[in-house]
Amino acid sequence: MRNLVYTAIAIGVGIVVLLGYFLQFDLLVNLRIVLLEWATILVATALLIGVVNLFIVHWRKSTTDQPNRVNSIALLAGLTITLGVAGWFGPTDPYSLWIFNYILIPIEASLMGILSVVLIYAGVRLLRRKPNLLSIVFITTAVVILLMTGPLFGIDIPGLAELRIWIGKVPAVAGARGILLGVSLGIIAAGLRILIGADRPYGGN
Amino acid sequence: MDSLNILGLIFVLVFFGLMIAASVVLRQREGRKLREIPAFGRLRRAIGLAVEAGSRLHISLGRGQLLSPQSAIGYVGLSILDRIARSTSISDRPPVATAGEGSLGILSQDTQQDAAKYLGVESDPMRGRITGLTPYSYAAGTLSFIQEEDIGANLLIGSFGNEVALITDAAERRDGMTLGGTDNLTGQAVLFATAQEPLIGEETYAGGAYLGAGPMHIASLYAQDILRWVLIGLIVMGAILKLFSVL
Amino acid sequence: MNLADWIGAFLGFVLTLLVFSYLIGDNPLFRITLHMFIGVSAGFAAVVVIYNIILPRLFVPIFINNRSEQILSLFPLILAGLLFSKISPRFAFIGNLPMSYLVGVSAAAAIGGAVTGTLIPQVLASMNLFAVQSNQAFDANVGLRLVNGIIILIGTVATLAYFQFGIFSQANEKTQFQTWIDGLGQIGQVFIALTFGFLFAGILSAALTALIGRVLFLVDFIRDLLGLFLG
Amino acid sequence: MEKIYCPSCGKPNPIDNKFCDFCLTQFHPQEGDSADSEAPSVPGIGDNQNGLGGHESDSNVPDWLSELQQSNEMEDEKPLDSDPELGQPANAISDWMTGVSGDGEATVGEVSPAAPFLPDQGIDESQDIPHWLNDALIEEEAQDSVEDERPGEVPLGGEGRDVSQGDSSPPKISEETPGDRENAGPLAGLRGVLSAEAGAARVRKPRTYSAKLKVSTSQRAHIDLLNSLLEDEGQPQPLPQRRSISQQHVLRLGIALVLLLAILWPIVIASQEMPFPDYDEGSAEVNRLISQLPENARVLVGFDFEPGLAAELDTAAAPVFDHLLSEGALLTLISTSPSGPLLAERFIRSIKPDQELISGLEYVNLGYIPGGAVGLLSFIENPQGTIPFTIDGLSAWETEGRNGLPATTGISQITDYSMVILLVDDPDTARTWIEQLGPTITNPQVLTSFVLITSAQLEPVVRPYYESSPQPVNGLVVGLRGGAAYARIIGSDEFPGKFWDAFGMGTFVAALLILVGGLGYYVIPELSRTARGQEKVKR
Repeated sequence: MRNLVYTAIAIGVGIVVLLGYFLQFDLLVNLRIVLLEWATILVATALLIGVVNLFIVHWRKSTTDQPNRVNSIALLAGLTITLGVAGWFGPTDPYSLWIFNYILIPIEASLMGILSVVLIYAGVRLLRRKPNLLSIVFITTAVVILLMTGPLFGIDIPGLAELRIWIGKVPAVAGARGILLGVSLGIIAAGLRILIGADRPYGGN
Repeated sequence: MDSLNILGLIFVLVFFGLMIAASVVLRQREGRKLREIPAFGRLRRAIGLAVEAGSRLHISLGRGQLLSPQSAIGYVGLSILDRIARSTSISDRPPVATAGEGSLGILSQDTQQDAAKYLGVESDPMRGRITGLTPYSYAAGTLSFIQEEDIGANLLIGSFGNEVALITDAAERRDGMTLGGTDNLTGQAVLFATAQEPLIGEETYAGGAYLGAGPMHIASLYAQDILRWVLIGLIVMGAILKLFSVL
Repeated sequence: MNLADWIGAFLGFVLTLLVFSYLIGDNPLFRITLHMFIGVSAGFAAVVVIYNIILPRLFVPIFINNRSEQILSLFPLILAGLLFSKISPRFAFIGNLPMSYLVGVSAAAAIGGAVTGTLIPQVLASMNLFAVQSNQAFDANVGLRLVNGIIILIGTVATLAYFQFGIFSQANEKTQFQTWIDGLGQIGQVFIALTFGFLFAGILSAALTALIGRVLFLVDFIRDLLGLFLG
Repeated sequence: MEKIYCPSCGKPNPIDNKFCDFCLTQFHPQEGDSADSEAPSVPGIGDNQNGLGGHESDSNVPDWLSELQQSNEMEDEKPLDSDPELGQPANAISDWMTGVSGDGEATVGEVSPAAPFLPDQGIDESQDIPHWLNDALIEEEAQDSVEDERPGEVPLGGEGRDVSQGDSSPPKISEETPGDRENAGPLAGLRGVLSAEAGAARVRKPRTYSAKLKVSTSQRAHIDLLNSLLEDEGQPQPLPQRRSISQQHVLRLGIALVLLLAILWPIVIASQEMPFPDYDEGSAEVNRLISQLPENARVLVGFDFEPGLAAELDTAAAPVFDHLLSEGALLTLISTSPSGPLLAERFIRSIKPDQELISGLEYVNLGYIPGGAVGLLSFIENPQGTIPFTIDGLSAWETEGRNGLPATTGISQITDYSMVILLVDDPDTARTWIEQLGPTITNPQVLTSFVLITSAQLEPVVRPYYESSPQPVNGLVVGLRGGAAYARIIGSDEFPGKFWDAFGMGTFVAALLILVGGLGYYVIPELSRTARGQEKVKR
């Protein structure tokens, strides 16, 4: 019974918001705006719950005697210090920015840096893992674009720069557009499955 | 713009109608065969292997914002999680899910709970984890999660950007199988090169149908197939009309 | 640089090296750094959300004089309150109500966003490639634009066709139509590979830029340090 | 009506269904009784065939064996059977245990004289055997063909002949008996008398004799191999431990070293040898638009990228903002990602280290718009209503009776801004901004221009918008390249030359690594493989 109520709520609210997207009746549009506003607040609340969840999980880990507890302690330290400093002084205060500049940025940027090695490694192994036409096209395009993105010591290989621009303007656009259209078909299907009540991830099963 | 909105609404309604019709037809007779997507075949085997080897299955739901189109892929991930949780919970190592967004994390826990209820077993809230709340911290969290837990296969079905490469790399270092699909273009490009079993674009949304998450998933595939050709027709017709400056 | 900057720069220096150590191999220090990073970023996300949404949108309206707004602002407050029950597994079911609400809205938002944000604009864009007359003024080379337009059109259609799931067959024999679709799909795959290749190169150069940024930081720090000690 | 229950989803289906109506699982003729039919039958090698081939979806043996095959990186893409059910893994272990017993009996089966299915065994086996096992077999065959000459030994795949010999052994025995003479009891001295104990002894003998004879080396090899595999599968054990130094590890390390050295070189020697890119249309357009801005123009700047990409976007945007601020623009900062506001604050404070911009006066940070596309749309439709306060909690806008902050004076709707600049790294975010803002920007009455500063990866996503007409995007600075082009146009020193040098070197080496490394990594093992193949043929 309770599940029926949840499903009904999901479907009802969903249909109102969906119609609000397409039909420009004031009542419907305003209703949509209000419902979305509340949803926005709920999403923000969910983020806070996520933080609490993160805290609880790692608090448990750090209090139980297990090898990875030091990681959890590091996480808790980072979390509480940031919450304390940024929460107390405000997120754009110099103290908060100090943490942001000297802890968050270096780590995240370095991770992004590592990504370059990971990607080259993947590129090197692609042909071995999947020796087919697609891999060859993929690798060739990637290499050409990469070469033409940098200055290439001022060497000008005739036609290559134009080729780069053309690929970006024509075939790449075509592929991207096809993928995007396909994806949006998938999105509509997934959304409708929820509005029909076929998928009920909110504990409605 | 209004007329376009009406067109959009009609498109959605037709989609809806086709899904319902297809699901009704499917109940009466065997539907059209679906093309083979090797990645899903391998996934089914990987699930079997993971259960036998007593290692965990990890489903990564990504970090798609719930109030944007990125949420849809999250829901696909959730229905796959549900499907797998129901079929592998009997083994001693039920699947674990990680999410990079608060509400997705909550939903993954709910899904696991439902599955546990369905199987009449005790559900463990630790099986739906939030490993980070920004894209890179999520990747970082999932990376170390894969390293710490004993993961047999990783299903990355959700919204990921280029940071997903860190996750696939970590999985590879642990000799775990990775199947990945996302809605994000850059994420797809990265997965194409780094994942063992990449899924391209719309294929990811078909996961539910290919893993038997219910008739409506298959029905929606048929609807997609029909409307795909409607779209193609529209584009070509429109192009011709534009060319002769009728539109 | 003042002392705080020096300490910060040193911290950044160490953290960068710790993350780079992952290139040599996975190690405990790297993991500790990662976890600290997760904590810090979660902390910032939480604070920004509190400052930007929770306070101004959830609590401030309650203290507004306007009675109707006060009443209206109670709904999200109640929903958010219910949602917090998700923290405890035992009372989690209470939170199903706001979650079902959220899922309903988000599904609709996804559909609406996909149709108005992608489907319609992308279809129109594909059509507009052939609106030659309308903007001849923009470029003289109409022929080239048409050729490019046709390539984009074929690529888009082929890519879409590649995703076709159902198989058209009679008694396990592929129909003519299916053979066509397969052929089109092959072309589509090539376009997809091209697109991914282009994107991949872009991502790689972005990642390289990040790497260069870090290396520059390391080198500059060492230079500053040497300058400090050697004058 | 009779129903058949789906092994995958457990739902009832009409008996004549080929597929499950609910989960599309394919039904098999022996679905119902597969369990009973499997257990009692003596599978022998007959089942191992399935095990090796992996075509029979009812048996779980194929899955794990062919999985083993797949875990091998050099496997070729084999078509998959479209229907191993998800439900199976749940009872996989039990099924698979019958596999074990099957193999156990298989060895017995070979030994026992009566094994009717054996004769055609050899052929089938070699058909379904995966490569990794096949190689072993080729060697075995070579070995056995030599062993053939030796009496008493049995060639591989000739189990049929084994058996026939096994069957013919009792007659042999009977041939010997006439040679015996009774030497005890009342019939002493007579030939051809059937003697109970001697006969019994002789009857017993052939069994042990045949048992010794039957198992050929190749069979033994198979048995051992299968048993060892089954034992491995048997114990639920952690996934295979990583080798401390693997080939992959070395490759990774090598790439990292080469890349780091390539980047370090130009940074350390700091020789500005890479030329800045000449004319870039998108950047030139941005430059033109900024130059045409009125005095104290209000500019909305969206910071929608992850801190990880700060290096790229900060560097690309630096010359643009250098130009923008020299025109005396007043900035409103906004973001749709939680880290955006801090990135914005950080950037604004670092852009002019000597004289920091004053918050509220020269710029205002509105913080973060939640709710992704939805939130952004509502901000574009109604900025004041969506974000009433700055991130510092001040009321951001000018309303009747209260004047707002100087940076936002005169702004009541999005079109009051002279320009909107978006720094973005994510294709979806970029598209969301463009799609939501597009209709406003393309409106002929609106004078607001929309400019993108994007990460390099977004080019194919955003360029079509810039190329199309009417233009929803009026200017485009793409990645480091675009930034460098802009710096060249305005002759700004905001763009570090050594950064550009390192970038040039980095991209070149990366491309080279992928090309050369990829080819090498593909070709070398191929060559060694063919070499191995030739050796085998020789032997």
